[in-house]
Amino acid sequence: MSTHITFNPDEMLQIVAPDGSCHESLDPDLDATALRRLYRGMLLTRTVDIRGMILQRQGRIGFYVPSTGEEASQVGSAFALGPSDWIVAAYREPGAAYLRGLSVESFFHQTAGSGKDLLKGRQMPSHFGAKSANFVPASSPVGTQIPIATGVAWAAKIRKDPMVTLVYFGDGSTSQGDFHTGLNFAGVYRVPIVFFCKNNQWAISCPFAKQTASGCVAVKALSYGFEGVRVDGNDILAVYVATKRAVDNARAGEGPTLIESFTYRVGPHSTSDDPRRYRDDAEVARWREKDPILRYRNYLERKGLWSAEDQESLQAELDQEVDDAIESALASPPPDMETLFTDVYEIPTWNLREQLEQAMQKVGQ
Amino acid sequence: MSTHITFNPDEMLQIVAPDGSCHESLDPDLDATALRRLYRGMLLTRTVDIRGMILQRQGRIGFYVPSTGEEASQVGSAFALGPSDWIVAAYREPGAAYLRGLSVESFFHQTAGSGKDLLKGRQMPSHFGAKSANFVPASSPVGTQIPIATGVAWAAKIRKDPMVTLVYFGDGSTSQGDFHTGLNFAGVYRVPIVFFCKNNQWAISCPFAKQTASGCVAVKALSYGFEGVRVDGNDILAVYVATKRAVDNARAGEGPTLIESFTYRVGPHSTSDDPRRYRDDAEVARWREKDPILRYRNYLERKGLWSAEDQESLQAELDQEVDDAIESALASPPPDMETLFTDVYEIPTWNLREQLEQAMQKVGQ
Amino acid sequence: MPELTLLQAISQALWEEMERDERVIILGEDVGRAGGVFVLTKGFQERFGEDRVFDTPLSEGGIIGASIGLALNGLLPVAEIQFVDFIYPGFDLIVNEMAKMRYRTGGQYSVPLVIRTPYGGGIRGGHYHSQSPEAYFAHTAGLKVVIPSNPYDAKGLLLSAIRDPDPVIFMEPKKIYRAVKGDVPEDDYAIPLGKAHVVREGKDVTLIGYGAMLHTCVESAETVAREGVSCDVIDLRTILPYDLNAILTSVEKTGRLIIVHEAPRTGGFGAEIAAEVAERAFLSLESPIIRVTGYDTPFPYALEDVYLPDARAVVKAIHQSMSF
Amino acid sequence: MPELTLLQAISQALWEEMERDERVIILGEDVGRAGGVFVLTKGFQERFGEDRVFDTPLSEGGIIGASIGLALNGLLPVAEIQFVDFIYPGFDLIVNEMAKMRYRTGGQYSVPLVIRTPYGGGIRGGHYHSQSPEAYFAHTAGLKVVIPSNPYDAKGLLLSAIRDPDPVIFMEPKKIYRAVKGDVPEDDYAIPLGKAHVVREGKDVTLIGYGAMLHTCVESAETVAREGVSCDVIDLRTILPYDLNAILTSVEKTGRLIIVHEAPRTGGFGAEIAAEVAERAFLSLESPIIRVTGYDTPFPYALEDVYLPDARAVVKAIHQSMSF
Ligand SMILES: Cc1ncc(C[n+]2csc(CCOP(=O)(O)OP(=O)(O)O)c2C)c(N)n1
Ligand SMILES: Cc1ncc(C[n+]2csc(CCOP(=O)(O)OP(=O)(O)O)c2C)c(N)n1
Ligand SMILES: [Mg+2]
Ligand SMILES: [Mg+2]
Repeated sequence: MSTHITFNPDEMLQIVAPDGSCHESLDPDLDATALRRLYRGMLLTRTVDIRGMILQRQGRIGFYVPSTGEEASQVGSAFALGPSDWIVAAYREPGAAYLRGLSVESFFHQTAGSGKDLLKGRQMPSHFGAKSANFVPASSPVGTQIPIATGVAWAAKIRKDPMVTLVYFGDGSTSQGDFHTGLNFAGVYRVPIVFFCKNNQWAISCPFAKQTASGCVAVKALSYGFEGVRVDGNDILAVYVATKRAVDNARAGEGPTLIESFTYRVGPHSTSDDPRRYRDDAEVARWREKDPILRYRNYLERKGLWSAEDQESLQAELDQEVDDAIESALASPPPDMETLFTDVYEIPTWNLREQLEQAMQKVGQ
Repeated sequence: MSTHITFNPDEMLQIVAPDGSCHESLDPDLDATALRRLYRGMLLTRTVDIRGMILQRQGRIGFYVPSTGEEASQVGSAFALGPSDWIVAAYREPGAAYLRGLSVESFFHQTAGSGKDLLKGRQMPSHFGAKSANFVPASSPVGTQIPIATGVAWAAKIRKDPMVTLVYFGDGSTSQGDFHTGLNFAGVYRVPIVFFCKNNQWAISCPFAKQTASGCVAVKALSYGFEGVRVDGNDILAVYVATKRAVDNARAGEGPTLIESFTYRVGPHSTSDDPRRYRDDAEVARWREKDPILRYRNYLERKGLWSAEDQESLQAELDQEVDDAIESALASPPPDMETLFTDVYEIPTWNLREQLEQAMQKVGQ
Repeated sequence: MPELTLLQAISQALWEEMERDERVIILGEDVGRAGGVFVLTKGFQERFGEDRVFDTPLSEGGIIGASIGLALNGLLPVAEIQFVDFIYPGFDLIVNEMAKMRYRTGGQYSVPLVIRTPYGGGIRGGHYHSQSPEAYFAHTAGLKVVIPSNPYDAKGLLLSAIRDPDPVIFMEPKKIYRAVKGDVPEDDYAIPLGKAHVVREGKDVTLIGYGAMLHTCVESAETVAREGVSCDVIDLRTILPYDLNAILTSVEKTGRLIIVHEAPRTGGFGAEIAAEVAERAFLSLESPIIRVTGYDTPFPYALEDVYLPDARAVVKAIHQSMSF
Repeated sequence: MPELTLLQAISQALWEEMERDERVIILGEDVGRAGGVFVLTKGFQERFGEDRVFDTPLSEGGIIGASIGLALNGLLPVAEIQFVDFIYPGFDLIVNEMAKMRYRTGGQYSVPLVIRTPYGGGIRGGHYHSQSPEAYFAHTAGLKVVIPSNPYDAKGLLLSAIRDPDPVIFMEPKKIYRAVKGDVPEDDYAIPLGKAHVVREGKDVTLIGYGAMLHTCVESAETVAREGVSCDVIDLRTILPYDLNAILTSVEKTGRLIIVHEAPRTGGFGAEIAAEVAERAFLSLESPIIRVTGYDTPFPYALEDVYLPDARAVVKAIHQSMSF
């Protein structure tokens, strides 16, 4: 009388083993330029992370969200998209944004809340995005991006625009009602979307096992009538292949896919968090060993596509890029006071015009 | 690489076939008193329904929600509970309420919004309930009762009280975020609850196939790590058996169950609705033939437990009971004006005391 | 010029705008096949097809969330929430996303979305089919809130709302959906958002109302006119941004102000108007501003008539104001 | 008597009440193992166990929904919403269920639930870690809304809130969690809900504040005292039901009123106070009531200091009021 559904959450797609060896039949056979671009994307993300954490500790920026350990999930998935596709993101996917053309300089202007920030200094650090990159800026409330992304994808279907939408969210966010409504609508209207869950196994201090009793995220796709896929989130090729298939399916009119990228949040939740209050260092250490960048470097080296010199010169280049970006952003003055009152509406209403005047007087005093 | 889960939504528990023949090995072997009580519960519900619809058309009550065709789902499930167990309901389970001791008279006082209504005339008709019956009165927003019921059950677990909670909701309500959060919390804390979905295949004008792409409701239990069960909702014994098992499991500490009772809303959504605007009469006719009361009567007759005379005398008794209830309710004066201002808080605040005075003046004028 | 009900005028505005602009789509519970629980979108799905008129699953969060995305990506959704009492599952998406999208993205993205929703009492709908929560939305920067009181305005305001580049909550006084009729031109006209309408001129007292209560104000003005008291009656039409100027102009003339709304008194939008007028027209006021409102209780069922402000209550307030 | 921070006082009240009454339980995101993102419930789970202190899944709707059920069935839950900015997924459950349960069940059921939640600006948290939405709750019949400004009150008010038979939203000004210290008795004392506190007496102007802004009011009063202007400073403490009597008493004395809050001006709770006072103390007012508030924008990040009302702005308002 029961549903008797069996599901093995331990099964997941892996293409590159931790030692860099590759499951040949699954290798997507990307060309060398593409393969190097993936590596650069991950290393840039890590490089920014390291500097971001330091800057915050030095008090030079107010807040930072690291994504160390999750680079493959971000970069591999974003790489599966075409330039007209949209990303609707959370706050922990800077690697996806860089890959789509958000410059590190722009990232740091956002971080600094500078006058050159595309978001006009209105959001906390790590809530980046750029329309030019088809990357909708993140907000803080977790999960809201999910039904919104469903709407974005639905609009494409209605307008017969071949674009695909990819939305990122965390394992914790799957507990929100918005996850449910967003996926349910997507299933009903079969919209061209990829739901990409970065299951990094923690939502601040809440481990995945206490987040839901389902054992995994992918199984939840069944509730909405489409496919759920689980991939090794530390294997960039697996992430890429799974996402590519989902994107192709979406574009072909076959509807949504839920991808669970199984990975680990190696760092703290944010610079405001001290994870030693709630989790074992040993667990973290085990996952540090599964570093997605190292694994992929092994793969490239085995293929003869990467050397110690390549590494050194790329790292130097990225360091320079990041240094320059930081310097520019931290030296920039904050946004003009007027910006406090613009963009509430396209045309400021009378109360905002009045309040701008008051604010000018207040500051002028 | 996919989840590859197979699930056959057509499989569901049935014990009594439409002709009244019984799957012997599954028969719960209830005694004659119990079996008759089930029949009485269904017939009472139907009898009230017929009168309720007429009263509304006559303009003697303002609104009515019929549950014709869904009597087995209501009565069979409620029968599986003990007296200390709680029901948290929607608006379409009067049969469950009667079975737990809500009198038809009390039901009609609520319908009429009379001064004798337990809810003090504060809610629309068909939003009944009584603490004495451990039946939490319904509100209109669909789905809110689900996480609330999870909390009720969770409290029992925390207080080590053996009570079980059963919560009713419709297929449409499964689309709300509250469904998701309520079931997810229940799975995480393994609370003693039965989620009872009356899938009557319509949410006003929305057919189930447009409500969700999952094919059935029971499969959604997988998202929360507990069992989903699908029963023939027009077979009162199947409903009873499935619910009893779920209740027993809950009480034994084995956590929640999601039951999908597959049935059909034979009548309009409410007296405000005209279903011919959106569905086929032929479909309704097909389901009228699957009448749960008739099927069960066939079963009882085959068992030698029911006769034409039994039917006649029971119907007469119920007609009388309903007539008396209606007469009493419609003759009762409305609640006192003071009741407009009480129960907002246990002790009225200054503004409410003031406003009561104003209202007295207004009416006194 | 044909005479239409409020409901028909709204329906006509929607229909015409869908004819004119294919980016306009409609979504909501029961709006398609069934034509809406108030039969306001009857025939729309037949005319505009299933890819412009969508029956949605039963989820206001889903409707509003998806509508934000639809609006971000090139469409002009008009989402229906069946009763405003059921809008709250989408409240987070309204307050934290819809209202802030333009601001928080530095003006890169906007949400040209209209949420239409019946509100208010008078149909014996109890707590959950009678609420008037305009004050929640009016306290939310980034939103516009519109409430028509008659067919002519309803059409013109709805057309403005759909064409507005920012999100609009369009609240429809369902009590008068069919009760109020008026001439509605068949052509395209827009009534600017943010502008009140002085529906009756007088010199003694200013009455402010909107939605169904506007008619209560007019009725009251007519009553006291017989006693020789003349009222300026202002139909606010837009709650956010509201037309403070029109109110101040009137109060500077009359010196007396009464604000009428169905929503509970405490924290209702009447408080904002009263506070602003009391500050800015301090020296013009000849008597205290009076608010005639719903009580601070959930909306009742059996005692609905006691709850709702009526002309008697407004007339009493006028007398009070005049005799201060 | 030990000196505690606001945060410690809240923590202590919770701890003591959990010791005294085993029906009190705590639930919320990160409140257990980690002890809360503000480390307010540190050590609670160790002391009271995993069946009284619960880390929940990431769902405010779930937290609030389940808490209503917990409260219906014999427990006294104290639910934490990590930042009030994230409370809206549970808004429907607050407005339609929690607030109306006693009323709509005819008094058969009640919801003795406290939702604790940090609110307000001053920590450079941008739109989503800075909001002050008290006006939404204050417009919701059936709720009580409490905002302490200092450690002593925080403890006494929280104990009252937990013991109150009705639902209470307890909003904590996180900007001053650690900045404001004060003596807090170790014993059990309750400060009644609905009573304001006159923290400073004066005769020229009445200042009303709550939460972090109370301190801005005091600072302003001290500043103008040097010029010879004396202020009554009222700490509202409870926003709903608020202590109108205390306000009227003060305004009848001073004739001048300034209300200060962080929330946006339009539709903020200051409007309610201003409207009520302008009506009831009409003849006592010597100058217009002034509201010093946040602007009608989403809460900003880089320009937070421009946004937040400060003593300069309040002093300016005092001058304006005095020179009217
Ligand atoms: C609605 C809401 N509630 C609470 C928070 C506070 N918060 C920020 S991030 C976070 C955890 C998110 O976990 P997950 O979704 O797994 O994403 P991750 O941070 O692991 O990438 C929480 C609780 C929030 N931002 N939004
Ligand atoms: C939150 C909310 N949205 C909309 C409605 C209006 N409404 C009342 S019942 C209903 C359909 C409910 O369908 P289902 O859950 O399947 O229950 P059924 O009526 O079939 O028993 C709708 C849309 C509501 N009551 N609550
Ligand atoms: Mg996570
Ligand atoms: Mg249904």
